Amino acid sequence: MTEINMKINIAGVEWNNPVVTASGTFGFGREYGEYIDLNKLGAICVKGLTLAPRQGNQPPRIAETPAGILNSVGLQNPGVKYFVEHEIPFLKKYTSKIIANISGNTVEEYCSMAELLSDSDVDLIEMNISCPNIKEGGVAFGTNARTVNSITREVKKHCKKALMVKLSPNVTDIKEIAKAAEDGGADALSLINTLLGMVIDINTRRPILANNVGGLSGPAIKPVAVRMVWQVASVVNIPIIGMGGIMTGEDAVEFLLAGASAVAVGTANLIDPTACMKVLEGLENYMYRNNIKDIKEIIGKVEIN
Amino acid sequence: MTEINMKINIAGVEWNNPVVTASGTFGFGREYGEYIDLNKLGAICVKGLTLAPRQGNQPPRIAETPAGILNSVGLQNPGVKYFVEHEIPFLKKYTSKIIANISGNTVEEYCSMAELLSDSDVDLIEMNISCPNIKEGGVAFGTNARTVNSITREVKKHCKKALMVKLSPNVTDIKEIAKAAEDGGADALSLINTLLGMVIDINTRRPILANNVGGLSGPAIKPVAVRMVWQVASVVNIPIIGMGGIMTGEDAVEFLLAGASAVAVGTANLIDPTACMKVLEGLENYMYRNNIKDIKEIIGKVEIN
Amino acid sequence: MYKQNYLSKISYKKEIVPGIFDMRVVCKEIAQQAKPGQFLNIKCCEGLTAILRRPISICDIDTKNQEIRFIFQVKGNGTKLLALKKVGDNIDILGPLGNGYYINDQYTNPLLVGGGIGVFPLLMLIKSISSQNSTVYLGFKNKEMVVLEKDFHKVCSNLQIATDDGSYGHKGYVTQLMEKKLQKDPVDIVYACGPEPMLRLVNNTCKKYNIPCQISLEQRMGCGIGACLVCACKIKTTQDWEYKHVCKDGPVFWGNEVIFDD
Amino acid sequence: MYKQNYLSKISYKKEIVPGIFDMRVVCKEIAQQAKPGQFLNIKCCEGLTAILRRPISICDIDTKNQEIRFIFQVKGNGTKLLALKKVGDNIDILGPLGNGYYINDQYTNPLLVGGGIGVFPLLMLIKSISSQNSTVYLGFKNKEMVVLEKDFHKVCSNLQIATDDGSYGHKGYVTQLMEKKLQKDPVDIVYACGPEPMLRLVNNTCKKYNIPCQISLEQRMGCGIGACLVCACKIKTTQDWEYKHVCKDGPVFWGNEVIFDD
Ligand SMILES: Cc1cc2nc3c(=O)[nH]c(=O)nc-3n(C[C@H](O)[C@H](O)[C@H](O)COP(=O)(O)OP(=O)(O)OC[C@H]3O[C@@H](n4cnc5c(N)ncnc54)[C@H](O)[C@@H]3O)c2cc1C
Ligand SMILES: Cc1cc2nc3c(=O)[nH]c(=O)nc-3n(C[C@H](O)[C@H](O)[C@H](O)COP(=O)(O)OP(=O)(O)OC[C@H]3O[C@@H](n4cnc5c(N)ncnc54)[C@H](O)[C@@H]3O)c2cc1C
Ligand SMILES: Cc1cc2nc3c(=O)[nH]c(=O)nc-3n(C[C@H](O)[C@H](O)[C@H](O)COP(=O)(O)O)c2cc1C
Ligand SMILES: Cc1cc2nc3c(=O)[nH]c(=O)nc-3n(C[C@H](O)[C@H](O)[C@H](O)COP(=O)(O)O)c2cc1C
Ligand code: FES
Ligand code: FES
Repeated sequence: MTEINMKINIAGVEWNNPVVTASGTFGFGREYGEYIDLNKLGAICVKGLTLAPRQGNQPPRIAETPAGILNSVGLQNPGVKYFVEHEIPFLKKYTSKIIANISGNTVEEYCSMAELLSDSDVDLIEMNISCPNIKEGGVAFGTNARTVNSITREVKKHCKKALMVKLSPNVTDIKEIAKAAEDGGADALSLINTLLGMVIDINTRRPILANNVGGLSGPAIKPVAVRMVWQVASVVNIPIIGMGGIMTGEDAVEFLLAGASAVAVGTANLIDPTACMKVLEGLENYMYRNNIKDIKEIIGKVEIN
Repeated sequence: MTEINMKINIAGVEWNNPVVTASGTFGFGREYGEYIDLNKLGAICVKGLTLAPRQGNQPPRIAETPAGILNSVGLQNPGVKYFVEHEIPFLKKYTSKIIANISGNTVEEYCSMAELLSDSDVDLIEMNISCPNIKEGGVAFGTNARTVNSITREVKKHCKKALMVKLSPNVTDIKEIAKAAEDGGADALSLINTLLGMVIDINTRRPILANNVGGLSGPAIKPVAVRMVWQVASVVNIPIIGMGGIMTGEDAVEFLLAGASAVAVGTANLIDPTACMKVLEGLENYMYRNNIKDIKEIIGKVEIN
Repeated sequence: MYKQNYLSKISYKKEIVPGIFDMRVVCKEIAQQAKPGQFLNIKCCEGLTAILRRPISICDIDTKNQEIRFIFQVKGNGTKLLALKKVGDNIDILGPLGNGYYINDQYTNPLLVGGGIGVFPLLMLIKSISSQNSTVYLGFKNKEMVVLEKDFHKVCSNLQIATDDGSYGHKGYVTQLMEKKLQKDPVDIVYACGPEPMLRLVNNTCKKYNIPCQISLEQRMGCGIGACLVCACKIKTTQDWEYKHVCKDGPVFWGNEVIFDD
Repeated sequence: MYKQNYLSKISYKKEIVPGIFDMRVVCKEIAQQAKPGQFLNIKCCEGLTAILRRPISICDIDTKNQEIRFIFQVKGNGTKLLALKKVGDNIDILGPLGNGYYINDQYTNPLLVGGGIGVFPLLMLIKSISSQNSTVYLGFKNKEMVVLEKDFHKVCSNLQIATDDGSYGHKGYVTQLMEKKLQKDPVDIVYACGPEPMLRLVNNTCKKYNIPCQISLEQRMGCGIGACLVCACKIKTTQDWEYKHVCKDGPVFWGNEVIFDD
């Protein structure tokens, strides 16, 4: 077999391969570390952090939907300081890059978190302005091009690491939002976060989630995610991390062709703890089968009809 | 068994039951008339019409996705005049109500169609401002509250039938759009139309649809549709026809609880030509099981946590 | 009475060449109505995994045992799942659908041309043709992929096989055999089914020799009954062209009606 | 070595009462490690139809045959599909997961209380307890739904059954039997599993009699291993409370740690 090169570069950070975990589906890596070799991931993106610790929403926090799931975890996390002190040392034992995912109620909170993390060992900061599961802030920032632009600009001032902005799919024009983030100084974009959804139990006549609505993820949303990655890739010049329903190497190829430089695996982890490894192997197999020597050869290479 | 009442009233038009076909998935009823008794439907909503006949998009026009499909038919239809002359007489043979679904490139086209249909035997006019599959007009009207309001207002002036506005889910705030339509004079709302999506064939490296992107429908989108129906029901006072992934009577109940007064069956028809009948039977069974005498007892009756 | 889809029990299943399955199901209603060239729209699995039906041609009918035979190649998700079904399992089938081949006893010298998975519907067709003068040319990739030779042989003495690599029968395309025949023998109709490049060649060759031909088209489908309008194909009109639908107006069309896009 | 999910072959399957299936699968790794009170996270079907795994308690282990036994009630999509599996089929199982019951030989008078589908994990538990003084109370809806009576009887002489409608054994809730016992007999720990209303009662009763109890909670799950944080339950802290996770921190908790919301 020929050697293949899986290395990619996201905003100055070199990853061994383009497979990263999607925030919130992989904890801080500890649990999955018992199932897979964390060194084999391109990067690990951890559970969404907030400035202060958060308990998250009331359970039930998950509901099954056709080919997908709804979640309403509501950013349960021990806070960014705890993360820096207790989780980064664990993650640093691995060669995978570390991505911190941050959410705030105010621009100031985002800025403080960016500052705290700037002096830490994380490699990238992912700014989540698209979480549908918290009442304040979050998604409100991410659905308006003007606020996306200004929050990116502000946070950038406080951020010494590469800043990636995570976009919400619950918008009319994803291109406009993506351009606003790029224009605000984002070094990379990640998309998509979850689509807002609801499941009602027809026997109890209540929504299954205690929070009534939640974020839809999994295979069901893949065509929407691929479309958005493609649209965004056509208007920005910064790298994109694509996600939404990736279960196999073939799914990952679809996102890379659409214009993503890396791919995040989310819901699939919940179903198969070795999902990230399967995606990576599937990706490699596709490359061998098609005699592709460098992963960069397929990024953005969809041919439009 | 107790008698149950399935009758509903949509903008002054009484239907025998709340099950209607979703536009574009049922042709003009002729084909499915060989599989089911068209008299048993609450209403038949026909293939989207335009002022002039349209050939539609190049094939392939369909792609399978996880628990859904993408379509890019692009409104192939014989034009509204042909419909009035050749299809209404056929449909009039049945007791089901007739809904004409109209799309235009300009406000004037919508108005002309509304006028033509005002003098016909259709019972309701569904104004489609959410078709993602045509380049001009269509969805462009439906993604901005101001234009939704003004086009509804204009068309209403030319429309002697009850006017229903079909909303696009590809928007940031469906409530705002819904209110704009209501404020413009809409007599009813229908939602959701399809989500814009893309599928890439990783072997040819081309999108499967000749049109590159298409509309996502089927079970995959159900949680998004239920959420939007619920959101819209909470802000408008006009009846809602809910749709998006309805395959069974249970699915239909979910939409009714969320606030829909009627439910449209779309993609399910393509999979099972008797789908509408199964949804109706499932709905009736749910009512018997739960001792519900009148379908109106469950409309909007979701209890929020 | 209303038409319906049928839960039909699999009575036979065999992988005849790698990745190609010969399957038979019992279904009285379909067996009674089916005509050559028509197809079935098959639900390959329950549940959501492959949600659409898959169009598969009727290959043969055993009216006595009320059996329908179809042969399919495993390509993607749906056919993969269909191949996992076992004898005794039920499959949900909608059919027979579409318009089959136009058969007329006045055609005394019909020529049938099939390529790859396009050879399957020709078996029922040749069996339905009364002429003893029929000729059948079947094209395959290589020797390993040759299927149904015996079945055709039983009902047709003028059978020739071509393989792309010459590992069996004539080396080259089946359309070369066809052109040779049209040059010297009388043929009054050509019936064809196969991949689009082959159909184009068949069409052009028939045009050249001024022989009517009927070709069976493929397109991605939804409903299979003419309602969803996804399976468009370009068909000539007196003025120009229009999109007709493979499932309802076809899958078999007269060659001279069809416009192949470049 | 890394942990993994296992494709395990079904060796036994029986519908023991309507809608409740007794299933056994062969899986060396799980059989070797499993402890009473732990659970499995089971993929009920391949493909997309029921996409999440379903948490099901380990009911018993046959270490000699490397068999794991679990019993499940058909509720929705997933369990419906699981019930369709046949002996010889493989199922994808992740486990053993979670923390089981705290077993200690110093407990000489343990009381086990199970209700409905909560009785299943108690079988492995009672088998793992060395004390001969154990008591088991099992509650069911009615006589028809009584399961595992013989299995428990074999390993425990102090077994009582209660049914809500009195059609078998004690009429009423299993917690009534429990309260009666706590009033008169020495009990040094209560182990409970069952529906939330029952667990609340168990918890309150144990509090009243000042007896430690361990209860097994239920919550909708994703990963089953503590990473996705969906399966939250309220657990007391020195100051207040925090959300812990049923899959990783439980499913078994000390009763006095748990806060039941109204
Ligand atoms: C009228 C007609 C008759 C056919 N007869 C046969 C036959 O007898 N034997 C046989 O092996 N094949 C036949 N085919 C082709 C067969 O339908 C496809 O190979 C099959 O649908 C692919 O499904 P899949 O699950 O393997 O692929 P997937 O990639 O999982 O399919 C995804 C979707 O695309 C559609 N699709 C993919 N390829 C094709 C194609 N070539 N044509 C139409 N739809 C496609 C599928 O139906 C499905 O909706 C016929 C096609 C048509 C239109
Ligand atoms: C630790 C634990 C142990 C369990 N042990 C058993 C057992 O031994 N036997 C048994 O019959 N049942 C047991 N259950 C309950 C069992 O998990 C649910 O009945 C089952 O998940 C329902 O799935 P479904 O496909 O029937 O329902 P669906 O409605 O199709 O399920 C949809 C989703 O909701 C989840 N869900 C629905 N009800 C429950 C529930 N009560 N608890 C947790 N998740 C739920 C499903 O897991 C799935 O993710 C246990 C639950 C937990 C948490
Ligand atoms: C249980 C769960 C928790 C999530 N938590 C977060 C989070 O904390 N921060 C974030 O940016 N995205 C979060 N997400 C969104 C995912 O990172 C991802 O964007 C989304 O799930 C789509 O990818 P998928 O379909 O592969 O899951 C969460 C998703 C799930 C399913
Ligand atoms: C093949 C196809 C064609 C459609 N054509 C139209 C159309 O002409 N006009 C329209 O308003 N909606 C059209 N739709 C959208 C449906 O009416 C419906 O809004 C959507 O499919 C969601 O419902 P479903 O998930 O039940 O299919 C079409 C959908 C499909 C699948
Ligand atoms: S497949 Fe629906 S019209 Fe042909
Ligand atoms: S199910 Fe994922 S943390 Fe418990």
